[in-house]
Amino acid sequence: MDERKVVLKLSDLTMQFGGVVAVDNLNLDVHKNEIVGLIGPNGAGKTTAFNCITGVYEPTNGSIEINGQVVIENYPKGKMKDAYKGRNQGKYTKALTMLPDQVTRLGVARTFQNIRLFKGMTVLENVMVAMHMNQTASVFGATFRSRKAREEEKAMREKAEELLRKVDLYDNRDDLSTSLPYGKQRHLEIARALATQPSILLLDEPAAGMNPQESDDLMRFVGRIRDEFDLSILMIEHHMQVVMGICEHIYVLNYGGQIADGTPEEIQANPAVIEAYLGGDE
Amino acid sequence: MVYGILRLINFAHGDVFMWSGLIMVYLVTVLPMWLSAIIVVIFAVVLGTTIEKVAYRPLRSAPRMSIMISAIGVSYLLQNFALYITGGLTKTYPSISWLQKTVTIGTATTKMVTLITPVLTIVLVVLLVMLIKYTKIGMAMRAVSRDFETSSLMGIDINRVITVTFIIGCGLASIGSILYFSNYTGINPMSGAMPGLKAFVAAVFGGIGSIPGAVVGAFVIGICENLIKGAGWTTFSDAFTFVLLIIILMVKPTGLFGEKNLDKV
Amino acid sequence: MKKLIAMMLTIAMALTLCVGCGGSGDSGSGDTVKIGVFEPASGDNGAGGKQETLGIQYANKVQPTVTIGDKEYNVELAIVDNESDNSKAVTAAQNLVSQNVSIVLGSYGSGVSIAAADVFADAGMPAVGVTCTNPQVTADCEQYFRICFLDPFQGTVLANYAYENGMRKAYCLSKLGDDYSVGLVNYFVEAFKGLGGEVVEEQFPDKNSDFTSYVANAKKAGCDVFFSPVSTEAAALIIDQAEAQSLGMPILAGDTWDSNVITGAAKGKNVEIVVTTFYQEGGNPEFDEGIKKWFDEDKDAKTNNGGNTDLAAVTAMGYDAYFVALEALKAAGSTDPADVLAALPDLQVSNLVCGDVSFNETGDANKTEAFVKRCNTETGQWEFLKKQTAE
Amino acid sequence: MGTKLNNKHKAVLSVICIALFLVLVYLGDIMIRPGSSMKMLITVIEKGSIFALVAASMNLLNGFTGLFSLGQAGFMLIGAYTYAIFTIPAASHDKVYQYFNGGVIKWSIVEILEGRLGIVGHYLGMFLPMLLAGIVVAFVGFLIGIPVLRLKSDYLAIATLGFAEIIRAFFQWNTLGPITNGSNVLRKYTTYNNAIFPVFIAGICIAIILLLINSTYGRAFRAIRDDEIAAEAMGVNLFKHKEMSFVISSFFAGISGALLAMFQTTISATPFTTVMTYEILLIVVIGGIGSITGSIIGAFLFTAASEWWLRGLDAGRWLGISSDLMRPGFRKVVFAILIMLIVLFYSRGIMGDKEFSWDGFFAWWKNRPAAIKAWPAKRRAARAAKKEAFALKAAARSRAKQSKQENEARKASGEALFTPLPVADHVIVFDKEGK
Repeated sequence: MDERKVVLKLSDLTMQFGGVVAVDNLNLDVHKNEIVGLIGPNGAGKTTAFNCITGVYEPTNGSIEINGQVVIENYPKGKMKDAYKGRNQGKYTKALTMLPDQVTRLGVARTFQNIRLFKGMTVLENVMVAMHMNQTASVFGATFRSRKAREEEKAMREKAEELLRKVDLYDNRDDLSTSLPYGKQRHLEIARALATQPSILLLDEPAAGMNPQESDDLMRFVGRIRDEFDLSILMIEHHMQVVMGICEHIYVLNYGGQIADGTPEEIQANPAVIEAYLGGDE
Repeated sequence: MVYGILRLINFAHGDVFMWSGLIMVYLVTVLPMWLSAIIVVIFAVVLGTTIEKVAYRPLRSAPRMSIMISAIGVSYLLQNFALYITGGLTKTYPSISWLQKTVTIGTATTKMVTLITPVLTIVLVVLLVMLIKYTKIGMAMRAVSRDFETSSLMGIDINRVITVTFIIGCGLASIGSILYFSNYTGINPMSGAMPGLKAFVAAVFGGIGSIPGAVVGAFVIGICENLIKGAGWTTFSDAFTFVLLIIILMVKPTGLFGEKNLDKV
Repeated sequence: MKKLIAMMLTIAMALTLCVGCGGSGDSGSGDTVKIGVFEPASGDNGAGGKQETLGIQYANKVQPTVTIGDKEYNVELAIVDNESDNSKAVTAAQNLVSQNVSIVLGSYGSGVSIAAADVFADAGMPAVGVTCTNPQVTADCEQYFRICFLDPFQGTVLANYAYENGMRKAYCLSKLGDDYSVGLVNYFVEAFKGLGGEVVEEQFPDKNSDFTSYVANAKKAGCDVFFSPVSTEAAALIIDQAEAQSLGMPILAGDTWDSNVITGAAKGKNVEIVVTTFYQEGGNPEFDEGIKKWFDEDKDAKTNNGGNTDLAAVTAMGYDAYFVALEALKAAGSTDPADVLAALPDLQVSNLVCGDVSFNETGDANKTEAFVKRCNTETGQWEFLKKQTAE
Repeated sequence: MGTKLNNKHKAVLSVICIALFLVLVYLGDIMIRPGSSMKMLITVIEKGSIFALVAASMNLLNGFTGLFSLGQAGFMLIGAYTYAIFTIPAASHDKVYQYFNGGVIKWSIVEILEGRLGIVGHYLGMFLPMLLAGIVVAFVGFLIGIPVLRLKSDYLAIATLGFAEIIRAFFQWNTLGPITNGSNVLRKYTTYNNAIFPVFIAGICIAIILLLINSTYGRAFRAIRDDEIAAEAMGVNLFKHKEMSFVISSFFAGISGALLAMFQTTISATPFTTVMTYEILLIVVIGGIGSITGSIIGAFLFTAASEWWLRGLDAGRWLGISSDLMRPGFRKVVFAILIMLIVLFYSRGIMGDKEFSWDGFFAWWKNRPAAIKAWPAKRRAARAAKKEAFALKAAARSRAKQSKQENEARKASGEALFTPLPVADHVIVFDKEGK
């Protein structure tokens, strides 16, 4: 198996809304500098898993480890105790929750399935917002432009511009984020996620709505930022040539359940996956 | 109802309530009582729909704040216009004989209207809930209140649904005004403000989008307020309504019966 | 379309700007002297304010000119609405000052008068309070005079009347935030307790419409008089609830209840209402009949009076205030506010509708007695009861 | 002047303009005789600057952080009372607190400091209570924020409106009389004597708000306004930042409350009703939600229009037109109509969400003549577009009616309305070429 350190570990992750089990007992590991793919038909629970990792939803059962430390854990409580349809009930006892911004502070950044840029702000400001959490000036310092605040502001601006150069958005840094073409907005969202200096990057369908040429560029871009920023990446994607081309390990979800995981070649040959995607021949 | 569908706090609702009372005062000098009552209801409906057409429809896509301001503007206009027309003096509401007969139950003496109002309210609410649940227009209203864009994609004529909502909303408001003013017979241009605000507080308290919730909310607030007054804390009776509201919002952010909507990421 | 509206708006604004500053240019032949009318035309006291303005407007119609020194002046009224709101009162008062009026008649409602006192003081503008009874209006403000009696006087008169008629326990209801009713209740309580009476005090919040519990509390406490000197819109609701729950005790109130709204609300109801006020219809028949004729002629005046020709005491006081102003202008011999201010302290004005006016050192009127009247619920008219003194 | 000025130029230019304005106001207040009608201009500038500050503080909340709060009147009330209570001269305490035998607090900060430091003490004595007013209101805002900030937009609006009403009832409570004088008026506290004071203070506070908005915290606030979920995902702690914005906005509302107290020279709790909050909200919307310069312009326009220009409407003579329609009360009706017109046709407000900038100004100035020339053409184009859209809609409606009739006919003749989809017998998986 992979000898690199496990940076992100999901154990028995289950998310149940009322009667529907959106994510059923997902076990997933992401190793240092590994690009892991998470695929599955629409409604398989991929984005819900993302939302559990990033603290937007509280998982119904199971735990999430970041850099070897359990940060989120939960077990069915109250009404859910008997309504719980998933497995491993009682295996988890602690109730640890985390707000999305705390998860981001741990170095887990994310992008969104449908683009969520800050409409009222320019491209540069979008990226600089993500750096806000790392600056140390107090609100008074920032308002009255203390020396430390001014230096931090300058450093933030330079780093943001450097990031924008990487996604060649530097020249329209003062345009409104909504004025960018669709592909560019995707790149901006990735640049903004990088601005939080993450160690783990969660990409939610980065190549959605892109033509083959654009998704190729994106594929190479993801590879480049993985090396340059020493990241480990977990990616949800439908474009098979992107997933097969770049992911070292792939997990396949269907109706919330985990039906297969392995290298791209194993996944392509795996009958369960083919059946889930193309429907079996009666 | 209006809030459930348009997500707009209709500040002008209290003033439509007041204007129906005012028009009743003028009409009754000329027409018999039952005829003026009907005309008042029609008047309220017409006023409500014109407000919707003039003040809210053009702003359908505008930011939420400006629709709110337009509602405040309409309320400002109605109040000041009433002040300008009537000279601001309190008018006494015509006494509807069978409504204002004093009746004594045990030791408490009160007017007949205080007995009739709860009964009539419940009847009207039942009718309304049935309309919402079982008629086509009711389903359309529920669809529009759930999601604006998709229901228009499904071929529901948004404007017609909203106009019908205003017709029902203002019609009920005018009926309410007849009951309210025969119990408290003093009307002046400002008397619409507090009932309007309390009605909204009751709707929020009962749970947005649920009509029985609003009615229960209103009953609870009305009863608690008088209990407070009875207990001698009179200075804080109005402030108390807001304390009650804030406590409920802390415990259950979408009110007693409101359904919890999880915003999708 | 949008651009058109925007263009129109900006033009309208610009036009009003130049008129705004050219405001002082007065039309009409011959010299004119301007009298400021500082009254609420909107807000809670809008109704009372309009009735007071009616008195002044009628007086202006009766006597449109005045001879100051040797010249004949047309008298012009500069009417300003202070919206019965302290924050608006300051700008309204400043507006009057900048229309360089010679004297200001103001305001119904003590709160706004106090708020404007400092503006008039800075501008050295003489002001005559018409029906504001709170002592703080004239206290340490030499520019402010007054032709009506004060709350302490009216409170004592009411207490004397109550005590003399065998009432020993009073239920006092005032409005939260309304310094007039709170002040009057304070003085009434002081005087009534002084006479050995017992008192139950309560307050209702602004814009409250449900008085059932207050009436119930009064009955429960076993009081024998219901004292509530509040504004007309609350009064109408109190009367209605008193009748619905058969209060069973007389209702006592101050000058704010002296209006046709109360007689209208009390008509045909078994409630006993007794009110102290400045003037009672019949005190000066020639004035009563004249103003009623004017109400019938002038449609607007009638609507402002609530649609009928009943006379409110504040209208009579407004009428007197106008003539006091004319006398002050004559005594000063000039239209300059400073001279008028100098002439006011030792001014003596007689044969007025509500009795003679002279000022003491703090600028208040020397008034010895108040009219007391009862509301005859059959005819829906006020009936003169007696004159009550403060001894 | 079409060239782009660099930042230093622009900074110098704005400083000069502001300084000029301040000097004008200072001289204006001294020189203009009380009688002349221009004095009204000074009063409007005073009141306008106070409402500009409170509108800017409300805009910080509603326009920049997306928190829809209607509690501004309650905060101004606390600010006004805090300032007034501590600055009533010891001598006149008995006269002011007449029913509460002089009230509990007998001293005044102004007198204490003036005794020691003379004229400097006088102004310091006025600054300290004003600062205290801000701090007290900020603290109250902090307390109110904890329960309220978890609510979504409309609930937050109603909850804050509720708190403002509770605060007002609290300050009118009789048992609190010794401190707040209950329902009676607080007066005789020290006020400023020149119009420059409120304009200067309001100017400094608005400058601070602008600095805050252009700082990194300002960006965090705007991120929360644009998309809460994305902001949280980018590491912005929602509750901390919302609470911070709420507290700062309450602080400045407190200061403007103190300034209003000084302007009014007498304060009571009655005028601080929801109507005042609505008026502030109107100023924000007219000026432009999300633009501080818009709030400033909105404040001056609003005050001038309602308090000065439209006054004639009540007195029967306005712009030379005089009609008996203009009875007292007509002014407010016209004002309400004006507000409706602005909100309906100008819903983004005068400045939209753009700040005043010299480049913007010059650009506007440069192509204004061109804009006027192009205006008729633009109108014709707009009218043509509208006619065309109307035609399209009519065509669509007739097509719909026509297809309805066809369906009716077809249904009448018994034909099935919907033809079932053809079922594919063979699905080819589209594989990637050249792999």
